[in-house]
Amino acid sequence: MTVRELSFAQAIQEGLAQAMEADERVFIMGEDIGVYGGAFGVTGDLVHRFGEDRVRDTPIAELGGAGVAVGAAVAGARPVYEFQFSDFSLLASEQIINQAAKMRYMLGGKASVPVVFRMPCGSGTGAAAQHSQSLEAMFGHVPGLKVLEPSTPEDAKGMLLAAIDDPDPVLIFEHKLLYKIKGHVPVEMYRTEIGKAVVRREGTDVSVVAAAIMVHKALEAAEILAAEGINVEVIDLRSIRPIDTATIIESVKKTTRLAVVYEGVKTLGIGAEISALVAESEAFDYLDAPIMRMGGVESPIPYSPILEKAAVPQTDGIVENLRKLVKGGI
Amino acid sequence: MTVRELSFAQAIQEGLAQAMEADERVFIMGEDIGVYGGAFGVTGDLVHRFGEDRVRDTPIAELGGAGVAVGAAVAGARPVYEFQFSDFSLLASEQIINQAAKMRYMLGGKASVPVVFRMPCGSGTGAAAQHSQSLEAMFGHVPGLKVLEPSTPEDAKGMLLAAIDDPDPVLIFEHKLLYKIKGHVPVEMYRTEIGKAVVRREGTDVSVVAAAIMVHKALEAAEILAAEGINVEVIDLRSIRPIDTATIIESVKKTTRLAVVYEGVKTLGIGAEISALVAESEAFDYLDAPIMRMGGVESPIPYSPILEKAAVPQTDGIVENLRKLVKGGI
Amino acid sequence: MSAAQTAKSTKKGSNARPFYAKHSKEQLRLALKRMWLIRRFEEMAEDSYIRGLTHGTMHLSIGQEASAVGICMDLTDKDYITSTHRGHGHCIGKGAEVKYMFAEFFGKEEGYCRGRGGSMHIADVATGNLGANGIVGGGLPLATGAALAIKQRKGKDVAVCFFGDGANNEGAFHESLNIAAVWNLPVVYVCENNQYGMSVSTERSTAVVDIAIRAAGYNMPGVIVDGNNIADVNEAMMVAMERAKNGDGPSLIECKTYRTRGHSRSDRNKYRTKEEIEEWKLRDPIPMFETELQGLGIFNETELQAVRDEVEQDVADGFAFAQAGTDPTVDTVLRDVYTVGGVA
Amino acid sequence: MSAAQTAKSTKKGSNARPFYAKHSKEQLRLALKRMWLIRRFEEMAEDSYIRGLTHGTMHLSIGQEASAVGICMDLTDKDYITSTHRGHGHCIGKGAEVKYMFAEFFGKEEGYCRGRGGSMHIADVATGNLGANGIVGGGLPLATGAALAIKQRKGKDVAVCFFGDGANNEGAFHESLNIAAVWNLPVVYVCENNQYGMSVSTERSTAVVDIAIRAAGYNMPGVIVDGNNIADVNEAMMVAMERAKNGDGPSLIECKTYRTRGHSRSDRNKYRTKEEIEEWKLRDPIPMFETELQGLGIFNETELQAVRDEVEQDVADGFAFAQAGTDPTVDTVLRDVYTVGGVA
Ligand SMILES: Cc1ncc(C[n+]2csc(CCOP(=O)(O)OP(=O)(O)O)c2C)c(N)n1
Ligand SMILES: Cc1ncc(C[n+]2csc(CCOP(=O)(O)OP(=O)(O)O)c2C)c(N)n1
Ligand SMILES: [Mg+2]
Ligand SMILES: [Mg+2]
Repeated sequence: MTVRELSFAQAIQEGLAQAMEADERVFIMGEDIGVYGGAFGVTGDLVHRFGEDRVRDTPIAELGGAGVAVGAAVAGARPVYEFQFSDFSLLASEQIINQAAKMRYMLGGKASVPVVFRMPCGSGTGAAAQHSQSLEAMFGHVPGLKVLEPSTPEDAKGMLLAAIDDPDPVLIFEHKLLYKIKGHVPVEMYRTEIGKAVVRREGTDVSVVAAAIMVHKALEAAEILAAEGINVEVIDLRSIRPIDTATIIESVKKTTRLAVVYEGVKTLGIGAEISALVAESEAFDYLDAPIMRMGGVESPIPYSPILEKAAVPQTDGIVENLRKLVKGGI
Repeated sequence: MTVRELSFAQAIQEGLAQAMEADERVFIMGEDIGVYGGAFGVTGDLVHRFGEDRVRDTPIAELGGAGVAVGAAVAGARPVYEFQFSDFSLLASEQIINQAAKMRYMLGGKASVPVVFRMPCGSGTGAAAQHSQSLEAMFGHVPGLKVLEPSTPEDAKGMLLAAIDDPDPVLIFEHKLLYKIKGHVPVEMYRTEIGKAVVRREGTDVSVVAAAIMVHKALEAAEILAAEGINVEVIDLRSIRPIDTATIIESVKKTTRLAVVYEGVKTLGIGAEISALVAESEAFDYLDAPIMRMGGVESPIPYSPILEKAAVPQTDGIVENLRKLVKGGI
Repeated sequence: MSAAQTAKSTKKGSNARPFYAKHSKEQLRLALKRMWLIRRFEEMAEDSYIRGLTHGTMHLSIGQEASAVGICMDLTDKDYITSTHRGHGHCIGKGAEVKYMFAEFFGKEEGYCRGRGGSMHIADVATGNLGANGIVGGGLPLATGAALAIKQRKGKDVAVCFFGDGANNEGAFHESLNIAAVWNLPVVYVCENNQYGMSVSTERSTAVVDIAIRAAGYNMPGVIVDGNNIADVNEAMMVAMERAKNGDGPSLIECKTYRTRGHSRSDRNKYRTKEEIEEWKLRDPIPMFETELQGLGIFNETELQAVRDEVEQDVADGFAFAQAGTDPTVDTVLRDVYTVGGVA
Repeated sequence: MSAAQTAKSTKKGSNARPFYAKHSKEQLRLALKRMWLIRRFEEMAEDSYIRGLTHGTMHLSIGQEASAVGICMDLTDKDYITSTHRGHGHCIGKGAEVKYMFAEFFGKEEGYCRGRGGSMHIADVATGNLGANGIVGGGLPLATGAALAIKQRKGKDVAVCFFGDGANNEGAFHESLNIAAVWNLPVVYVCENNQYGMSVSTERSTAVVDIAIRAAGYNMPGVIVDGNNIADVNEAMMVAMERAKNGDGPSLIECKTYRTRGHSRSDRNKYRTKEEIEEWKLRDPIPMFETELQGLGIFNETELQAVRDEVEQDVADGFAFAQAGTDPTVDTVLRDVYTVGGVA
């Protein structure tokens, strides 16, 4: 596959364009995705390439907009709906959770709902409490949905294309701070298999499961700790539902220690699930230390940049905690 | 305190009546809570005692209804909003999660939001996927909210009165199958402290943390296992946010085994959090067995009574699993 | 709006009103049959519920048969409908077979939803029925989306959204109608205004006296018809369908009707009077239609009785078929959560 | 609707239009001062953003000062308002001090929200401002609820809800206005129609040409005013307040206005023309008001200049005060999540 560098946002845009070129059933809708190019520039000039019928600016109406996408999917279209911020999906959770997630099951398998929801998420932009949430755990709790969280431009495109192909409703959480990062992205239309985690760095002393932007912070921490002779294995979770239990368990059996790093609120966040599925598995007997969770603090995201940074895991804190975990400080 | 038997529903109704008598700022609103008496008969004839201004039938509009309750609370009233089924709270999650939960924090402590949401939940009534969910984990993930789940008529009244007194937003999940159970309920206006779990049955072999209706099933299971000489300690969680970590850890240190039983979907449900907070605590070193979770299966709630029963933990399954856990079958 | 009046405004032959001019005797017979099928299906359902043969709850549409059939009778299987919690009538109106509906009620594998959905999710996707809905107003965005799918593929079909007077106060109503209007979608919104949302009258729940008034807020036509008169309902629908298929956009039809049964099994009718119920029973849409058909000399009593007998037979057979159905096995509880990547 | 026209319809003395008849010179001066305060605050905010002194985003209300002040000038601290993401003007209009607003922007403890809220949540609860809102339409149910609280305690106050043209397509708009109407609540809904919701014109987002048309769907009065003319805005508000305080229920006021700045910092104005922006700048509400005040001989140029100088001073002082503010310490991140049972 040819390789070149694209930003995370450009990778998504390329995926959207290729999907629309390949399949006329595919169209995208959302707020200000047309001439404005999307609040984060993801859709860019797609409206000029594909026209207003396939790049639809919606009124500001998330319940209706998302619900219309669900209805269009059931009726044979392949809509990709962009929430301008995933926080606004709370206005549409009825259509996502009560309708899209359950429709196939309620109808005894007589229908499918091939809709994709793009969910820009996360803090770090100074947008405060209502524009900075990480709600992946909330939707990850819902059977019938598939919930993904890419950390690289390559996965951002590959997961999007896999999601568009997928006959079931898929939510893709895109951390806003990742939109500008660059990485190599194959030109072809390729798919990143849904439900598979990946080991981003091999290690022997501790397994760190991280998602989205925390993968990068975990890798930074691993680099720093390597200098101290601590070998950290970093697993990029990639999929919240389904979760790749096998990859995690295998790693923990090898390293005998587990830490989970995630930006969402710690309590009832994805770290809780990963901890629990290891604690109930055969890997439990391999554990040499308590399972550590590093998640967002138990508060809304504050506006003050000082507090905003303090509200989610940062590299130095991760380093410190992992050191303790490995050195037996815990 | 004088004691007599009331049903779970009657206990809530008594609490509502006493709160309205004691404080004229208190009023209740919801769909069909007036002359109809509530879909589950909880509000009964309160409209005749307190009038239509304090027992308000709302239009069918959950986002508006719940949001109006939040606004009234900020402005000095003490509203109690009844969702006819907690599944419909997904239409109002924007107002509950983006507004009510975050308002005090976003305003730097300059306001409080003393609103109470009553959330009838759970399966077992044949109402199928959109009327049977257990969403406590979803809301329990949100800082700023307090999330309770009573299992007895006494707690149903005590928690409601504590919630009405509380200056912060409180959600009370009421399992529909509990409305008819009877138990002694003090006549007085008493409060059940928010955030405290309680040991319902002492045991030495395994700690079982359960919530709402699962407390009853766990107690049944404990009774059966007692006959086999297995002593099960049953903890009634009562509060999802905050969680009473101390009581759970203390129990696990004593019994060295932990199982969590809950009706909500297993993945990212309350069992995940309880497992994780024990696995990260000092109790980890006391564990003699993997931490077991018994939760709802990974599907919407089916209509067929046969499947509906199979979708959530039942007593015999709990007995079997606990036996394995204690006898080392796991 | 009484049967008498309507009959008056109707003449046989060339200058008969559109409903009679545009439909063959066969089509009229099928319409009447479906109205009877709904009536008898609901009565049997109620009966089997009382006898404890089904669990859960159910919402009966007895008294509302004219709107279900009058709206659906000219739709093809490629036209979509979204239905409501009170959806048995819409399902039959769109062409479903009662035997699979009974089977669904009894939670059998033979049911339309293989026993997973039950009364509140009953659907026959093959005939374009995207399903009843347990969420009031839940079908409004879905039907609007189905209409968008039709438009995206440049189809000539139409999507129809049934909803109640209570649902008209949900935000989903507002957002859906606005989107349909600005995008000019081929959708017809059919409000079955039976005067109550559970126990709350439209007077207590809704700021306007007629739901149709709200159509102006979406710049779309809003018409009010006698929902118990199938000819009135169908003629309004012809206009709305024409408009939708010509690419002229959405319409709102308000069918004034009444449910003569309680909202659901738990209803003790505390919010309305016996007199009100009895008065509406005098305007029962089925006798009204039969009287008109006879008055116009389209069917005689013998022919009408034949229809009723056929319906009795279908319903009895369907009920028997369902009772003999297969119960799902617990090992299939995870089936169909996903199309791919789950248990098939 | 030009300033000239309005001036014409205005005479000094006894038969002056209500806006001038009912307000003292002091009140008019304060109104003008607040309009200038908003303008200069926004300009300083924009400047400090460009200079990297604040992070996050901000939504400026330059060009919309007349509606903020015209609506709020007769409200007391016991009357509530809910604001929007574009809320600086409402905050000042309701009586907030710019120094605490700047402090909030800079994320200081001295800020109205102690640095936790920032621009999108700026609020001064003490003056009845329940806060800006990051959720479009989020304030609609909240203001309606505040009005319900007033009614429950049999108060005579009023709740005012500011929202944009874009917000009018949210379900929250529909549900809130319907509830307010059926419950006859003392609330005034003020739509600041600045023609665009971010990049989407009302023509592309909204099925009706005027938001006020939708008032009929809630059986409440809906009036359209020149949102850049403070007298027009305020007189419509007088009527709506009167109605609310007399227990006659809610009203909708649509202020036609325009934001001359981009939606937020990321806006490249691709969706509108320079000409359109320039045209609207000719209808700048502040010069329009000053011209009228002079034309009516209420203030002379010297007096007007004094107001502007005062504003310069307040803004400069406020800015300095804010820069000298205290940064929050990380150990306080959990403070005020809860009133009770958390970190105080
Ligand atoms: C979102 C939501 N709110 C409330 C309910 C409970 N509920 C079911 S039917 C109903 C009344 C609906 O009234 P209407 O729309 O007029 O339909 P009708 O029952 O009269 O046919 C209510 C309140 C629900 N199922 N979904
Ligand atoms: C529920 C929700 N949807 C989308 C957004 C993103 N957003 C912020 S402001 C805005 C435009 C709002 O338009 P309008 O209501 O007309 O207010 P204006 O910006 O014109 O003052 C949008 C789309 C949001 N903050 N909340
Ligand atoms: Mg109704
Ligand atoms: Mg606008």
